Amino acid sequence: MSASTLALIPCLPLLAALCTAGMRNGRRAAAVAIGALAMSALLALWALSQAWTGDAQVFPLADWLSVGGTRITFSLRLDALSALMASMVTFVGLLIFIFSTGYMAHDPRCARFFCYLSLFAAGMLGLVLSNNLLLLFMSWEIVGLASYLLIGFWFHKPSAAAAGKKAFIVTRLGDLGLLLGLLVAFTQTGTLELYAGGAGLLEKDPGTLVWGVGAAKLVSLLLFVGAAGKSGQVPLHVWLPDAMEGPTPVSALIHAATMVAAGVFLVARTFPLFEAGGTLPLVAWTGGVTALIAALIALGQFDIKRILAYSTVSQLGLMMVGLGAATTGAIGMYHLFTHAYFKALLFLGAGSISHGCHHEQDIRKMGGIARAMPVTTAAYLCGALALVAFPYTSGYFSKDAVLVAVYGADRPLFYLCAFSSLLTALYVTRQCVYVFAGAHRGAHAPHESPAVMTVPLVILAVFALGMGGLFGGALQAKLGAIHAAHPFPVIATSWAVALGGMLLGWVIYSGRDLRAPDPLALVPLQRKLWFDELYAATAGRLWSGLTALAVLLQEMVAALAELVQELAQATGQFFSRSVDGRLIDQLAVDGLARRFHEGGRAAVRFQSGFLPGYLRWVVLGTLLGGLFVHWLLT
Amino acid sequence: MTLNHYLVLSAILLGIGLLGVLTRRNIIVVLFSIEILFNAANLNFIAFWRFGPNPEALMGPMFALFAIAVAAAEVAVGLALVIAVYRHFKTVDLEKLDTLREP
Amino acid sequence: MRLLGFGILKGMAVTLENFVRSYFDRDRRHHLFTKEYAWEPGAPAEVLPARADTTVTAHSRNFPILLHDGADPMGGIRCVACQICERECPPQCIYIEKDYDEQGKYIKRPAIFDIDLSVCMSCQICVEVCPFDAIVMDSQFELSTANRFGGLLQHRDQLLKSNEYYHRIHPEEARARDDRMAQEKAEKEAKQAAADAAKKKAAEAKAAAEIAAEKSKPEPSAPTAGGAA
Amino acid sequence: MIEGVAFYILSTVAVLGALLAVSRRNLVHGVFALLLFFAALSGLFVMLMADYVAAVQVLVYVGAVGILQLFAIMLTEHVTGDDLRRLGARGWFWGLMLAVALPVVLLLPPLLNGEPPVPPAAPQSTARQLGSQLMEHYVVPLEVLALLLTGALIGAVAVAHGPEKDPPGKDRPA
Amino acid sequence: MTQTLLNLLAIAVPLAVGFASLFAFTTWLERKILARIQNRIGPNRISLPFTRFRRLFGLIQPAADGLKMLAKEDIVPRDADKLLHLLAPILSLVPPMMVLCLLPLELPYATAGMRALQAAALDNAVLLFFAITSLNTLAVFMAGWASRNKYSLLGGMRAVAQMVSYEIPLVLSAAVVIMAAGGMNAQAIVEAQRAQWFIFTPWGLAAFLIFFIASLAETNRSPFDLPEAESEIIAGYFTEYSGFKFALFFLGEYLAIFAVSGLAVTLFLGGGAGPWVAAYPALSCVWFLAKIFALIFVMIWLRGTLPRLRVDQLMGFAWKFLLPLSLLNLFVAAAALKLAKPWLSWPVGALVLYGAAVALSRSHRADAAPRTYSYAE
Repeated sequence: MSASTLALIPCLPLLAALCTAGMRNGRRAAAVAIGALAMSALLALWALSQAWTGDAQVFPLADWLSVGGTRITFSLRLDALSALMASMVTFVGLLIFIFSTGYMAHDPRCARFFCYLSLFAAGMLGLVLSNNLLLLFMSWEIVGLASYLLIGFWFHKPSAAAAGKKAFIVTRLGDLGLLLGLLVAFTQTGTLELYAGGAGLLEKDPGTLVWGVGAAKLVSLLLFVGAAGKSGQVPLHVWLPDAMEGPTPVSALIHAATMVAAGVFLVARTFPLFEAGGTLPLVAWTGGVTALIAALIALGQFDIKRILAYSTVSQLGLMMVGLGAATTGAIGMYHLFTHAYFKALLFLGAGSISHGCHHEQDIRKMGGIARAMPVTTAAYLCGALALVAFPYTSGYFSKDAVLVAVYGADRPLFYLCAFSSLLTALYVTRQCVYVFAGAHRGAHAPHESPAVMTVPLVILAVFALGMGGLFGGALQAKLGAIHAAHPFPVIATSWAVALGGMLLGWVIYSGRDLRAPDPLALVPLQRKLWFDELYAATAGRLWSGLTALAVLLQEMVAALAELVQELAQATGQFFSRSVDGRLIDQLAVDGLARRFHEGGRAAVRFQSGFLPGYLRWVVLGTLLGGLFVHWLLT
Repeated sequence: MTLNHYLVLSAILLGIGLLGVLTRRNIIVVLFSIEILFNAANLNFIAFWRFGPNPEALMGPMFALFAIAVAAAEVAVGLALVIAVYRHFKTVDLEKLDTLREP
Repeated sequence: MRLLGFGILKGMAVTLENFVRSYFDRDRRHHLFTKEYAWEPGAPAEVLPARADTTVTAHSRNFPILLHDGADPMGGIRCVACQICERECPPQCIYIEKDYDEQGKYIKRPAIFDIDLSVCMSCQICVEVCPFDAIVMDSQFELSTANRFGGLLQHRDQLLKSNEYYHRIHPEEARARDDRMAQEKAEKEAKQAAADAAKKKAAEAKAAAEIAAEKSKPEPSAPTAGGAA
Repeated sequence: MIEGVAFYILSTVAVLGALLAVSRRNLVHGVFALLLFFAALSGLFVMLMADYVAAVQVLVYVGAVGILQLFAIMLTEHVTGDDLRRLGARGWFWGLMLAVALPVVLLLPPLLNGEPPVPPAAPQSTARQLGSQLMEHYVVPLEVLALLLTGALIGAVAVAHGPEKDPPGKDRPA
Repeated sequence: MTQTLLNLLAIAVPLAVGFASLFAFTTWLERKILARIQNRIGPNRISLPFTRFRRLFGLIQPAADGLKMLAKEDIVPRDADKLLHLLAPILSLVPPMMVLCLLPLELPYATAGMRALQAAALDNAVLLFFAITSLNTLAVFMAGWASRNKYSLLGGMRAVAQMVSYEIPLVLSAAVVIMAAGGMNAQAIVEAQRAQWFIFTPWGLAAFLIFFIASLAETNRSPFDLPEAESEIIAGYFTEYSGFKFALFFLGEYLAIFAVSGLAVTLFLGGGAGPWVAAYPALSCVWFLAKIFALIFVMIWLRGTLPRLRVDQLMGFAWKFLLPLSLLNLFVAAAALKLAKPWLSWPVGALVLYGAAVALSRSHRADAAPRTYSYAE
């Protein structure tokens, strides 16, 4: 595996993005995009096999910048973590690409859709494989751009455009943190390389103090802010539910499997910094709080995709808890992997359902899908079970590992996580009852989706169920997790929570007239705990105040410029009229010229061209000559 | 007839020649007058030679002959010029020939 | 010889030879073809010598004249004023008026016969068309007059010349013309004689017929046709 | 005696000729008056015993220069003086004054110094003597004169020739 | 005073009357010879009135012409230049008259004792001769100009151009003889020819031919009579002259012919020399006149044969043929006189001169060629 082949993995989708940029024919664009991603998937698997057997390798690519002493070289890093992530991204991406060829078939701008998807895949892969913080940051930005383009794909819908902008700005805040962290790290250590044969960022001890806080603590804190922005942790999570405006495959790809995982991956990748900085408890608690709040809000939602969005936020919170609580990043990453598959499944299922119900999103207008769309329903249920962490599904193994880690580290946090897991089970069953049970409440009868959409669902379903059991142990060991015994109370609580939540949900919702108001959907929950209004009130007003200030400043500067110009003109006038005019023109130049002119005119009168006149002067001359000679002689 | 008679005569002829040169407007008349001047001079040469100290030196006639030859050449070239001027300026009036510029 | 100036010398030689031989060459002298005018100062026009070496020869002809036989001009005049020549003359320089006797009867003679010599171009057409040989060409050339206006308009009396004069200036032509006239006269007389004889005969026949008619008067009226023979 | 009369006749003819030449409106009359003046002068030369010069004067001036001026007149305008334009140039009065002043000034020395010595015996100037003098003493001026005359001849022809009237076109060989 | 006048008259009158009568005779002679050349008789009809003599071979014809001229009305154009119109014939008559007195009518060495017929034995006779004949050009111009007639002016200008052009070869060929004779005095020249007439020397013959041709042109005779030829510009400069002024012109022309041929005789044909002069000195005058008439006969003879020359040919002939030839002749004569070996000078001189003549004529073949005219396109 050489550097160039490794570099090919992100470059292929980038190339595909460039090719499809100009295309008009959707089908051909899709083929190009899928082909490219399939190639990079194979390469990723080859890289995984190498990483699985060999040890970590660093592949330097090229010098990005060499100014004075500092040299910034780009390099890629191949180790278990990056290989796993690369293969997961390419595999899930491939399935979603195939799904979206059907979903987006009759959209006029289908080609551009695939271009954006390829761009997103390239960015993601670049991020995952990079060994240089700057390269990571650049890919991070490409992913952000791709998400903005994809969310606002149907830009003719004002809500989609607004959602795109909202997502972009909020993640931009996070990125700011990442950039500052990057800069601080660079100033402190002089290099941006994560692993540079000993001289890397992670290998050096950034012990010096900056602003009274350890460098590592500061950098890790800033990096966590970036991660929180991208993964939608509490203060910066508001953009994720609105991102549902984009087409369903987008939500699936970005908001389920990959993009949101980027934040978690970043924390995992730079885990030693966090450890050194001691910010792990902060990470954990942020994750826990996010999980609780998201779960609560999910209960109050009636849009099928929005419920799933909030469940993603809460699961990410759990991942952060996994990272913060455990001694290695493995636990969180493991939950990330499993979550990627069943959450992608759920999203695709939701897409297929809404596709079947003619783009109906509101669960209150659904119902009776089980009978109309059997394959989708089956696949969907497998995903639901995994989400709920039904015993022996992939979700159960990964969430259990997280709970074990938390149990050991921080007891109250354990109880918080358990309660949020309970809520998770509750809103899942609520959703299933609304969607599948009873009679169809929508206007049109739903119909089963075509094969190109149901086949990926089935594949994902298989993975959602089997992933945990088969690979669980090997995956954790690979990622560096020490296999501790599972204490009994943890196992008990997880079983109880899962089954109890389901039972509770079934009790509340089965048999009810689903058209009546939902008892659990309390008003604050429906209004998403007014986060948006809160932000608007604070940041919005602050921002408009700032712009007003800027306008004021600008007018002051213009006035100043006006004044200066006026002054310059006045002085110029003065000089030109008085000094130049009178002194030089009159006296020295024109005056002199006039003197010469008059002199010349006087002389000219003599040369009149009057020939007889000339002759007379000649004769006069001789006359005077004669007289003179005569005078001489006498 | 004494030398003074001839000198007076040639002076008169000189005056008449000058009159022609200085007052007439027509170039050709000016050329005539110049011829008169030439002849007046010749007359003086011969007169001085005739009444001069040593006539055998033949200075007078020799000078007169040369003067006549030169005068003939002068007339030839002068009139050629006049013709060229006339062809160019379409006039022989001295007062109009007041410019060297191409008319 | 292509010598320079040789051409000029050759030319001059020719003229010199011509000059010299014009004096000495016997035959050359004879055909010094420019003839002198046959002109004797003061000699009357009549006595015009028809000499060979003069310009006036038997064939020379200048202006037309009228002929008359015998001595009396008006008596023997041949012209009968038939005006043919007047019509035929190209420049129309002939003017004729017939002569009438007291009773107004046309007598075969021109009262006026004028020829304007200044117009006549001596083409001799009048001579050819004249049926009575009354007009012929004269060789007299001394006709210059001082009077510019009427001088050259010759009247009948000036034109009339005797046939004998004609014989003198143009002998052969005159003789030929007289012979022809005589011959014509003879033929005419013969014809006349024949005509008279025929008339006489007819008269006798008519007389005999009248006599026969008186004898047979008592017969019924015979057809008159056969009467006139 | 005869000589005095001849002198006065010739000089009056000369002066009259010159005056007429200068003052006539009709240039042709002017030229003929000028020729008369030249002839009178040649007569004066004969009286001054320079008969060779007199003959040359007649040959050159009366014969050639006169004809040349006639040709010049033929080629220019207002020859017969029938136009009524004024005769003199502007400011002719000054010209007149100068024309009178210069002779007077030039005559001052001889008139003031009185009568020159009595003329010696009449000098003999035959063609033979002149010829020999020319060839021996004045041979350089003679050659220079030859050059001058040739130059003048060619120059005059070149100047007066003017543009080619009938350039050697297709139908006239160059 | 009167004595000198009488002397002058004594000389002038015989000359004037003699040559005037010769003039009449020459006109008769010319018409007769021309006639004979053209196979005709010539004037022979005029007879003296009231006398017996009939026709006298036309001898009375000139008298008749003179009378006719007197009788003819003398017309002067309305806007002609009256003064000049009158002056021209006089000016054309005076110079030949004056020149005649220069001619050495009799042999000086033979008739020493007798009264010299030569009017003025001037030292530079030949120079004066040419000076005075050049006045003739003036007369021609005056005639042409005074008659205010375009054709006569043109004819006059042509005549002037011709006479001016031919004056140079004339003078140059005379210069050869002056060089040979060592002086310009007519008698001296005749004296120099006592041994051998100059015509019998190569350069002399060439000079004589050039002189003769140039004199033809100078007097507007025969091949060079373009200015007054009837067929050319009407009658040249004396178109507007009629009556006696016209006769004066003819008189002037014939006197000029006498003068020029007289000069030719003195220069080349040894003046009055001839057989039996020693015995009867008076005979020299007869010989002189005889030679003059011989030349005149040749002139008339030429008039009878040669066609008239065109203007450009005429001018070309003068400037491009005669002038160079005469200059060359000057050199040849100088060389011959220096060597003074007649047996050598004849072949060489003749060869050189004839060769030059041929070369010159061949190089100017274009001039003689028929002229190509460029018509306005």
